[in-house]
Amino acid sequence: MKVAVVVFPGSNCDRDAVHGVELAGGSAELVWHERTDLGGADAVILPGGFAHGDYLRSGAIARFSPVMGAVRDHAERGGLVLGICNGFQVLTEARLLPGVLRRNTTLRFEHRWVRLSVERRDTAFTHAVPDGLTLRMPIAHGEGAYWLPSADLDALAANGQVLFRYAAPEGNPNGSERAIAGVMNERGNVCGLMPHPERASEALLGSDDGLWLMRSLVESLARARVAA
Amino acid sequence: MTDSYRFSVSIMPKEGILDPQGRAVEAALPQLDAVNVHYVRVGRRVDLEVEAGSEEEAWTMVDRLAQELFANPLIESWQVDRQSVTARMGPSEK
Amino acid sequence: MTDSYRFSVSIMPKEGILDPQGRAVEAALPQLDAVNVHYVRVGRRVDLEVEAGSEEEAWTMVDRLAQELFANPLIESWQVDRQSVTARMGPSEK
Amino acid sequence: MTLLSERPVEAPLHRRLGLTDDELSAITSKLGRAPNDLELAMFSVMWSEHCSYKSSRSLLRTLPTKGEDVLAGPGEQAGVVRLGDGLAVAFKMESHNHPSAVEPYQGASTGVGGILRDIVAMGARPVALLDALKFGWPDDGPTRRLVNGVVHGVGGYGNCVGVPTVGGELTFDPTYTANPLVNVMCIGLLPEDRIARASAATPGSLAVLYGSTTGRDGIGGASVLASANFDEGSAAMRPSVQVGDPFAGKLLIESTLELVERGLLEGLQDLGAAGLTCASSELADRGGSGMRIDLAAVPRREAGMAPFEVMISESQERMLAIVAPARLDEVLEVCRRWGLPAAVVGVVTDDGDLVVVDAGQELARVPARALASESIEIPRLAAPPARRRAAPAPGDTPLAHDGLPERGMDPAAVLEALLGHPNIGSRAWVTTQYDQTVGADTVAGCAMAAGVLRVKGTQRAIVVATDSQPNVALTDPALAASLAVAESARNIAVTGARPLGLTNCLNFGDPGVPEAYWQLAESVRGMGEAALALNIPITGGNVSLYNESPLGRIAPTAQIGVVGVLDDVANLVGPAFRHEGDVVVLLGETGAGLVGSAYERLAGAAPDDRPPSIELAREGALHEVLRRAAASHLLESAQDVSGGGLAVAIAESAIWGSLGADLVAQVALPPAVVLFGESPSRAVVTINPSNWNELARLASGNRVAAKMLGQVGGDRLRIRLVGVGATGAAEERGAGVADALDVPLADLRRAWQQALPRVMGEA
Ligand SMILES: Nc1ncnc2c1ncn2[C@@H]1O[C@H](COP(=O)(O)OP(=O)(O)O)[C@@H](O)[C@H]1O
Ligand SMILES: [Mg+2]
Repeated sequence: MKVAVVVFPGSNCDRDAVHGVELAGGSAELVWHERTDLGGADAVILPGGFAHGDYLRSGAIARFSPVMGAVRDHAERGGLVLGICNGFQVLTEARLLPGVLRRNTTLRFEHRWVRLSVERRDTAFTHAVPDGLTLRMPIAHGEGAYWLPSADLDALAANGQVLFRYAAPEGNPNGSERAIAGVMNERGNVCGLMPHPERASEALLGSDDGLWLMRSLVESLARARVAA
Repeated sequence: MTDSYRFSVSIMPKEGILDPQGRAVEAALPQLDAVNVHYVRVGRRVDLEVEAGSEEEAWTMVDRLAQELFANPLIESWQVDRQSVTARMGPSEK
Repeated sequence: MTDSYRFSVSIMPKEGILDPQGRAVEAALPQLDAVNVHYVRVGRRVDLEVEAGSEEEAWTMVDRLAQELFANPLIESWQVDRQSVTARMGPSEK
Repeated sequence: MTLLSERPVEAPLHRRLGLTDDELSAITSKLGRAPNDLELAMFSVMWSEHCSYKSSRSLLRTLPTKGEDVLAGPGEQAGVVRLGDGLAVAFKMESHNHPSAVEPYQGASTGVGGILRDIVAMGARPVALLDALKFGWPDDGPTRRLVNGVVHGVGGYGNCVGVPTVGGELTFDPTYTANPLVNVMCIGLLPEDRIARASAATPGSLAVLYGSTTGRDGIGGASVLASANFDEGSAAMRPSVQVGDPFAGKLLIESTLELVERGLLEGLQDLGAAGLTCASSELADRGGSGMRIDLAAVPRREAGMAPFEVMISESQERMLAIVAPARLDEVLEVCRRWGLPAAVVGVVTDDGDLVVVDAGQELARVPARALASESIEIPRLAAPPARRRAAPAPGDTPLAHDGLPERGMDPAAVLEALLGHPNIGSRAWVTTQYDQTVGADTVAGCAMAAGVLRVKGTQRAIVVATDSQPNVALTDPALAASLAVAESARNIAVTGARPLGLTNCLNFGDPGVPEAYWQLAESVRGMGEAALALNIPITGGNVSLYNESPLGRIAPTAQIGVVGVLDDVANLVGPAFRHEGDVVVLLGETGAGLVGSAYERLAGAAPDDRPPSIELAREGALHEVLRRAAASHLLESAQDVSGGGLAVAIAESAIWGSLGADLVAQVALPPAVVLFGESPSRAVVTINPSNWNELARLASGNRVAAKMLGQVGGDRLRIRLVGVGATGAAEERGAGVADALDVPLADLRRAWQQALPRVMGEA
């Protein structure tokens, strides 16, 4: 099983993502954004960072990178796509995920350790998470306030597309609607979240809760292999 | 043969969508004793020049960029204005 | 008794001052096959409404805010435009 | 031409460029003729204080720079020390004070960009940033805008390029009101055997300029800003502001590291102050060669730039690489892939001259060495101020009075006030705006006394800290510099790590003023003595002079940065209390002297009081004990005693661990000194009771005092004072003994957390 980690100019969590996948027992390789294929990878991670500087609007330019065509095809074939932080922003800009990530209501970049409640444990991205565990990991972003018109928010919840919410004691750090920290598409194969599981995959670094998400991804690929 | 057409695109938060930046500005106004200022909205402005065979063609290009790149239609509205090529904004006259 | 005057202030990087945003956008345009687009500059736009006894008074207020609050005269130039009160930017017609 | 039209037309050109008449004649004799305007402009930036260190070089020569693990020392663009496992760390600190005063956001962010490029230019991947910031009291709009702008700017660049900020310092003092200090430190990681050198040794090799295009940014910045008295009022002093482009900066980092890793470069230097003039002349000078620069080849951002503008432009995010002709295509391909403009702008020659040509016409010819290593030095006059307090000699008897001038003060109230002080309270208001964990190596970010980064693929961790003592420096600059070195090193030692090297940023006033120069000279002396005694090589640094404003001169500020290594990250000791029942131990002895302490700021000090003294041998012994104790897993927690004294150190450990303590302190000295004095060479550690004997033996073996203070536990902090000497209310009542300090942890935490939001008017 191989995971492609896309490198946009300005990505800065690409190597961290590879490290996270490897800690979870998977293998990963970096894929430059000008490529039009994913090098035969079974899953894609769009990592954190500031793709193309993110000056205009996070993810606005990255969605036009050549590699995004391959990512879209991969998603349409049902392949797994995980967007972390800036990667989540890119996926929403590319309309592969619903919603918008707006400027934090604090109007500041926020680096904080937060806690995530996992709303569903029966997905490709969360099945390994032990019951009842809330996940502690850091956020580091200036534009992470999840937004959708409230009617759509109801639908999103009803469809079970809300995967993560910011939880007590730290709570909602950026003004996200309904404390949403991560969502997936209707089909359940594309997921994005603002917090950084790859930075919380070792106890030495303060938490290894993020490893549950990396494991879920890697093990999902293994299963798919067996099934195929 | 082509001509240069200059445009400015204004991208503003849609009506009815909360604008924290505008709020922050309003909150700062009293310190500058500017008490009679309201409805502050903060957005972006993008100036650019398009080489095109016709003004029509230039407009099409700008509209596409505004819609696909400069603005996120979910939360932002935009407006394109044609400018005279000479009117690149220099230091303010004020 | 006072009236409402509506303005929009455009704040753009001064000529000669590096505009990283404009550069990043320009560098990305080929990916949107918008090759004939040049001189991209990215700035801010602030819309606001001023209560004042006269238009004169309103202009004075906006000019002051533009200079002291919205723009950094060292690196930015600005331009104030009067707008009809009705003309609050709604969703784009496009 | 901007620069030339800036000053009154009457003055001769060289003066308008900031050169003295003596300097002009020195230039003339070096050239054997009168320089032309372009040459004069090049000399003016290269001979500015900023680039030539003409006032400070003679002082810096006295510093201890050797060490068996030093791979690159002063003179290189950053120090490099051996880390182990074939790896090395490159590190350096630099100031961006004046640009930050003019435009806080851009000034701070280009400051970060600049120090990052110094590290990258050594071939190292930047892995951590620290920012040491000094402002006036932030209770007015302008200062708050300054604080917000600078913090936003530091984060804006560091967050975007993906280098974690893991430490720094934040100090508010009136002397910085019109002249804030922005000192940024960067640490990079590289293989020992792959250090990039800033030298052009092979005639025929090509000079490739890559990164951003060249515009008029910062024209006159280096010469005018860095070598003229800074004065808000005079627009003439203002540079055309340099604007940072962190995105381009990130591309520059990645492309440069690829070029170095693939061995495509012979030499490399970043473009900073004095731009192309500095990079080309220094590369040639170090390589004992010459260089011929063709202006027409320089990629521009603006039309109509004068030759001198191209030569001294400080446009950011640029590098000058020396490339063998055979490797050129590969180099250009790498730059293209990373989307960076690149062009061959020159060729290395063997005549020792830096030659500037434009369209085939020779515009300037100057010996590279005359611009660089052989730039002038200025002997300066040093004179101590008329009145100043002296530090007590080591072992001097403590002063009689209790150092608590005003009455009715309860120790708990003093502690709350100190924890709520903007110079001591929680830094979260700042540090939550910095990405501290990108890179997935941050073991400890901006929270403990030092930042800690594990090194992937090894057991080791890099440990970094920065400190300064401006308040003591107002009284005794030499002592203050020694104290700052000691505190930084102590911040390293409490984690269990050993120091590898020291960098620094010397922020002072006009060296032409004897008292200001004395402050500089004394600080260098104090820093050198401490570094020598603690055996820490000084591998580099930066000098920022003319930190003055119409409001006066800043407090002498020697900002010290120390990098250390923890050979086994498993031995890392943190500052937070960990278990109920652990024993709290004070290592080291409390000394007299409240001058320069946070407590003095709050309560004032007696007229005959002084700063605490330092005995460097004792400081070193303490560090040895801390390291040994950590290595043999004796310590549950360790925290250095610094700002706010013993009570604050204990309170912080309690707050971070959410555990109180019940303690007893012997007061042989005045209670205020015991609780809040900032005498050095002390640490508060907690241990499992069963480890007491071993710790005590270790301490006494190194002649370090070890006193049991009590136990960890509960939700209150309680410190009973036994022995003679009462303060405040107790003394009012005529009690012989001071009131106990007794306060709920919750109250302390609230005060500590609110310190910055309150002073910034956000709470
Ligand atoms: N401007 C800053 N940026 C980042 N970290 C900072 C800054 N100021 C202080 N810190 C961090 O906050 C903590 C407390 O700072 P300080 O009181 O100076 O600690 P110490 O007294 O142990 O040196 C340290 O971890 C320090 O690195
Ligand atoms: Mg400190």
